[in-house]
Amino acid sequence: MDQMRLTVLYNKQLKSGFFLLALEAPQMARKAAPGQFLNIRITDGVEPLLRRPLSIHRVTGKNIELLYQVVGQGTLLLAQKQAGDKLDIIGPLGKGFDYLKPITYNLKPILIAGGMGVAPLVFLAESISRLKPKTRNLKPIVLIGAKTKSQILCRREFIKAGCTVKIATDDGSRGFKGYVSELLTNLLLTIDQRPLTIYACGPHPMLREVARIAAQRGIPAQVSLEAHMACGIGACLGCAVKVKGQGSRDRGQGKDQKGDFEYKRVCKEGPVFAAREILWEE
Amino acid sequence: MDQMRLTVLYNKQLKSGFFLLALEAPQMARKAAPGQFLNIRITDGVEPLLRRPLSIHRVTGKNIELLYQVVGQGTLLLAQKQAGDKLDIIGPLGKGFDYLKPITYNLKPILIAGGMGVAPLVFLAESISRLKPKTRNLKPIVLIGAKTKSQILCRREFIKAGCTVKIATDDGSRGFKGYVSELLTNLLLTIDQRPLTIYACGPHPMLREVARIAAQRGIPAQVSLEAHMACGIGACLGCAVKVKGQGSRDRGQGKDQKGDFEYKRVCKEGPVFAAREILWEE
Amino acid sequence: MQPNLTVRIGKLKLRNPVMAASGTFGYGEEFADWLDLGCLGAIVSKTVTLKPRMGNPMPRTCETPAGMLNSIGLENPGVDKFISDKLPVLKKAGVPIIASIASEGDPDEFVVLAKRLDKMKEVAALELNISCPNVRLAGKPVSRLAGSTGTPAHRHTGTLIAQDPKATYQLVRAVRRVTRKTLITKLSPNVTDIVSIAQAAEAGGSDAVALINTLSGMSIDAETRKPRIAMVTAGLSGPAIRPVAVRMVWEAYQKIKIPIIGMGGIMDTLSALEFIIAGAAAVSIGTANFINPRVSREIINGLKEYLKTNKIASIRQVVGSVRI
Amino acid sequence: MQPNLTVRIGKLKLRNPVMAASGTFGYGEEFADWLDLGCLGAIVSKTVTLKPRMGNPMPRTCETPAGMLNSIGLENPGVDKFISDKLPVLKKAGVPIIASIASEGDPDEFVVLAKRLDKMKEVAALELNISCPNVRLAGKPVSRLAGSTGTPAHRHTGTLIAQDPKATYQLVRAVRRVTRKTLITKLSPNVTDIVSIAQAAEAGGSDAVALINTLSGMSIDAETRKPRIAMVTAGLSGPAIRPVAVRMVWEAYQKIKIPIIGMGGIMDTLSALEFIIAGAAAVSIGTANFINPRVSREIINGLKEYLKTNKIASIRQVVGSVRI
Ligand SMILES: Cc1cc2nc3c(=O)[nH]c(=O)nc-3n(C[C@H](O)[C@H](O)[C@H](O)COP(=O)(O)OP(=O)(O)OC[C@H]3O[C@@H](n4cnc5c(N)ncnc54)[C@H](O)[C@@H]3O)c2cc1C
Ligand SMILES: Cc1cc2nc3c(=O)[nH]c(=O)nc-3n(C[C@H](O)[C@H](O)[C@H](O)COP(=O)(O)OP(=O)(O)OC[C@H]3O[C@@H](n4cnc5c(N)ncnc54)[C@H](O)[C@@H]3O)c2cc1C
Ligand SMILES: Cc1cc2nc3c(=O)[nH]c(=O)nc-3n(C[C@H](O)[C@H](O)[C@H](O)COP(=O)(O)O)c2cc1C
Ligand SMILES: Cc1cc2nc3c(=O)[nH]c(=O)nc-3n(C[C@H](O)[C@H](O)[C@H](O)COP(=O)(O)O)c2cc1C
Ligand code: FES
Ligand code: FES
Repeated sequence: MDQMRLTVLYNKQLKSGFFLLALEAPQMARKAAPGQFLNIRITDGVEPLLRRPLSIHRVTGKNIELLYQVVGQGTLLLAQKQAGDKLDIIGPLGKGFDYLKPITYNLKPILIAGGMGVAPLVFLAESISRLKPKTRNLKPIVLIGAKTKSQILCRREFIKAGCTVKIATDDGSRGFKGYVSELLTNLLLTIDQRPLTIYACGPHPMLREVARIAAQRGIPAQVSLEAHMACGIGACLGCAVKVKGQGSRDRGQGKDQKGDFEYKRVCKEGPVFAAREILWEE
Repeated sequence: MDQMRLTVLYNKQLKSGFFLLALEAPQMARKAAPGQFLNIRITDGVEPLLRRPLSIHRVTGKNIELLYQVVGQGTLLLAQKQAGDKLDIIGPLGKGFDYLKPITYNLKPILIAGGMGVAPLVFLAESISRLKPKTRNLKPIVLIGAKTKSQILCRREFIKAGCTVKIATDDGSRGFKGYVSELLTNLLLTIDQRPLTIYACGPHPMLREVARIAAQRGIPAQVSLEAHMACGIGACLGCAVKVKGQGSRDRGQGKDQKGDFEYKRVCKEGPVFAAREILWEE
Repeated sequence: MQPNLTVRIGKLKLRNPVMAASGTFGYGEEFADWLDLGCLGAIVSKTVTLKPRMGNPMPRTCETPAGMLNSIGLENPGVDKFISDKLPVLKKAGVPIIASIASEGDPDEFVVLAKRLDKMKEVAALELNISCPNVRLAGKPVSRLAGSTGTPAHRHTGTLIAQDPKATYQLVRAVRRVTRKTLITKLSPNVTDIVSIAQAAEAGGSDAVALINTLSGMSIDAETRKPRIAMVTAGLSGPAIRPVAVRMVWEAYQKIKIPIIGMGGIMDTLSALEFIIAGAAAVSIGTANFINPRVSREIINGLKEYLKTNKIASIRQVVGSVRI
Repeated sequence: MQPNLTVRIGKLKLRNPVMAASGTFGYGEEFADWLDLGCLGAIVSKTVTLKPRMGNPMPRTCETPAGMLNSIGLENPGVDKFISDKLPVLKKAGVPIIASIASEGDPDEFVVLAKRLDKMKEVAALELNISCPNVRLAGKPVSRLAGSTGTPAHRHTGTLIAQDPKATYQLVRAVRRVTRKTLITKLSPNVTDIVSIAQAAEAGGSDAVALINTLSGMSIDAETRKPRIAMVTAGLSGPAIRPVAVRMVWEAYQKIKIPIIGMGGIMDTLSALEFIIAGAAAVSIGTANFINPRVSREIINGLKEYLKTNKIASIRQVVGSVRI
């Protein structure tokens, strides 16, 4: 992992509130794996104080692209950066998706994105596509969930990477009307290809639902989690997630209503976890 | 006094570290008097938290010009503003120079600027010039003190306003070698015109020296002081300066080695004070 | 339906819960250019002492990360001038005027001040400033500290009344005996246990507590090695201290029944709401007045909007509504 | 001439006064990618308890103006794992390792922990964390708090050892009896009088005091009305608290003879110098590690530059050199 001042190549608004930022980052581009993230220092000052984690959206040659939504002060300031500006970046960080083994085992990938969850999944789709799965059968199906038509992102990128794309919007303004998890349920009823594997990134309730569905049908699933991160490098223990107890004595273990559990660090052991590992809570 | 979001017309670097910023400010321009200042909110956030006071450097029609040096975070951020940006500004604030009466009394003005002290004095010189003093005798003599040649500012503006300009640099790279207060002493030895009056703005030690010289020769002098300002509008009592006790019972009075004194607010009763009012300390 | 912003503090009924904090609002007049003073819930005037005070030597203020230090030293014209010159001006605002008072050493001065101000109908309530970190007096000769030329060696001993539950109780009780006006006791955050002090004020008969006053802090210019404030230590205010203030409001809210006036780093509607949700019946705006003299008005409007948007009839329903 | 950065803390001689603060530096390994750990003055490891601790529920951190709140809850693998797994890794850094220890309720655990770690030659010194605001235990059944599922109702009573001079004295004394290693006592800023606690630690036999731990704070999301931290209150760190920390270092410096390790919002060389000038013999870097993992190295170099520029032979001449 590196800490570097990288040059912004461009930073353009794709849709209202959604930006695509490219960095010249040959060293990080070489090491990056889908599902990993960069931790970005937005300002040299204290406002905001902490870095902001963003998934690696795409790797194009020596460049890394980030896709982000403006939701607060940090992303607002980031949106004001211009080509030529320098950003202090740490990365690539975290453990990404394990997609090599599933391909070897001929598991057909289903990618499920909720909202900004598309960001790391494009990198994943492109990485799978670069493996050139021989059978069309192993090309991913991508389910994109968005609030409304105008917030659907990256459809074209997925298609270019050889994926089949299906869309769900909360308001039905495009594609299936409803949650992307319902779209998944429908898909699983109709699809006859087996075996499958699922990769998902999106809001916590969506991931929980996807995990439930996957568990029910015995489909292996990997989910990319979010947590508030103070350090992003495993030092502060602030980004804990409850995973099912595995007898590990490395950290303490606890009990709650749902049984044994322990904490893992989203920034270090994650952000990608096996869905069945997670102790899902309301 | 107003609080407004004003548009930056331009913000250009004059010399390394020195900037000239113009604001479209018809209302404030109308009210502004030389020696007054604007209090500028640099950011909507907390870094820096407080406003920054800058003297009104010039009024050109509906516009106000500010001249400032980058010395810290606030001025650094200010230097990054661009034409079209908006700035939240309060002003005009404080009590400026009283130059009308001295002109009426035919006192020849001597303006003494140390470092950034030129900023308000250009506005003063231009205001005096607008009064069209009939005799050439009443056109100001301006003494500019700077560390070195490259930091001499506003010479041309003063000349355009009809002033005679003399220069002192600490390193002798231009004009008199030494402090501008020494230049003043020299001037007073040679000048035969009387009566005189002095307006000075610059670092505290310079002002103290000017006040001493003026007192010795019985020349009335006005000085523009600086103090760290939290509010700039007379509310916090943070910007106090010791003035000689005048039996005022409005605030408490104290005693120190040098005798009775009371505090006045630099932002409200100042920043311009009669030099003899001030209780000068080391 | 217009949401109801009125709140009660003792005998006072405020039209809204947004007040100007003592020492940060001058005597009102300084803000009249920017703000219709009549919009405020109340104005707390700069702390007044029996005799005039010069205040402390300069520099008195400096900036810190997301905050500022001040050591004004309670500069004020004394209670006589306050009554003759300042009260009539303050009164014009048309909102309740809360007179903040402090002693310069002898706690009896609080009683004398309270008696004098009790007679003034322009004074709606009294705030006992027993927590100013810039005058530390207990247990030392008053004369050495009240002057403006106190030398550093004398500065940092002594505790505040607000740092001792017993002293707080006794002082509040003594003042309670001489006035029927609404009494607010302003507490210091520089304590181990804010709850015990708040309880002492309540037991002494205070109608409300105001918290917090500034945190004691210090800043040094590493280049010159000099403290950035002449009096060395000073009071920290502004957004930096907000988490401490909100925590103290919440702790006190659970243990006392009298209303709490919350303050410390309130900059906007959301930060004002933090305090109210934590348990403050009203809020005071301090440092933010320096940065945006219109901020109180903006917050009052913001609170109104918040109630409307969330379909809440009265701000009182929000008080202490934190979801734990 | 190379300026002399070495400092003494008890029996320890550090090559420079810049240490990594407990809980903010993992077990060192997390930073090895960015920093030659060998450049540090010392590393204070994450506080370890007798038994493993799960830590607190999420969310555990949030941002505040120029600061952050954390309520990790002393997540750690327990002293056995610490000795078997973490110490060998830490040791590789090649700098003095200071083991931070805490009890989960029974103060005797400090003694047990000290005895165990006293035998480990990899441990250069012990830091007694008697000030973690995220575990409040005194006077309550340990079992109710040590678990990770403590319910909010249990959270906010009890005082810290570091909030009581007597308890501080007794604890330090008890540990002093069982170890000859250098003892550092880490104090809490959540006290009325830091001096009395520092003096108690000194009297108890501590070789140094570390100050400050985090200020107790709270933040609420006004939209959801929920606390931003699951455990409601949490520890405030970062630049926001620096003025409070510098003030406490200066107050303590005037009244104790043992060295002070200063911390609280140090972000760069100038802020490290603030502490040293105020009286800190060494400094610890906490939150800044999260923002810039290389910051310690930058500060060490910065201090060297400062001494050179100002022609000062040794950093020790700067300690407490504030010009009042
Ligand atoms: C591993 C990881 C990868 C991420 N990848 C992306 C990405 O590729 N694109 C993208 O747009 N965002 C991504 N995020 C979320 C992103 O980090 C936050 O949106 C960002 O930090 C918000 O910063 P801010 O200062 O703009 O908002 P803040 O002012 O910090 O917060 C504004 C609001 O944003 C929300 N928010 C803040 N932090 C987070 C967070 N960590 N997770 C979820 N919501 C948050 C909260 O609701 C908060 O109220 C990722 C987060 C993680 C942990
Ligand atoms: C009434 C008034 C009028 C002024 N007019 C001008 C002007 O026309 N042009 C101009 O360039 N400057 C002017 N100043 C000074 C200007 O306000 C400061 O330089 C500015 O606030 C520094 O802000 P900063 O954030 O860049 O520096 P900071 O980070 O705040 O401080 C950096 C350094 O600047 C110096 N400094 C900070 N504040 C002041 C201050 N108030 N006075 C003197 N030195 C200070 C200190 O040495 C400090 O260490 C004026 C000040 C006052 C009070
Ligand atoms: C410059 C200044 C002067 C103050 N003077 C007083 C005072 O005279 N009496 C008082 O009770 N509080 C005084 N305070 C404290 C404020 O009323 C308030 O309690 C504190 O600043 C915290 O609120 P804030 O962060 O919103 O400023 C003063 C604060 C500042 C910044
Ligand atoms: C996430 C986090 C975890 C911490 N954990 C510990 C700890 O385990 N033991 C301890 O003594 N202090 C702990 N601290 C406190 C720091 O060591 C330090 O005292 C405090 O953060 C102030 O310094 P700073 O402002 O530089 O961070 C922790 C601080 C943070 C931010
Ligand atoms: S964010 Fe610090 S450990 Fe994960
Ligand atoms: S700066 Fe506040 S009174 Fe002058």
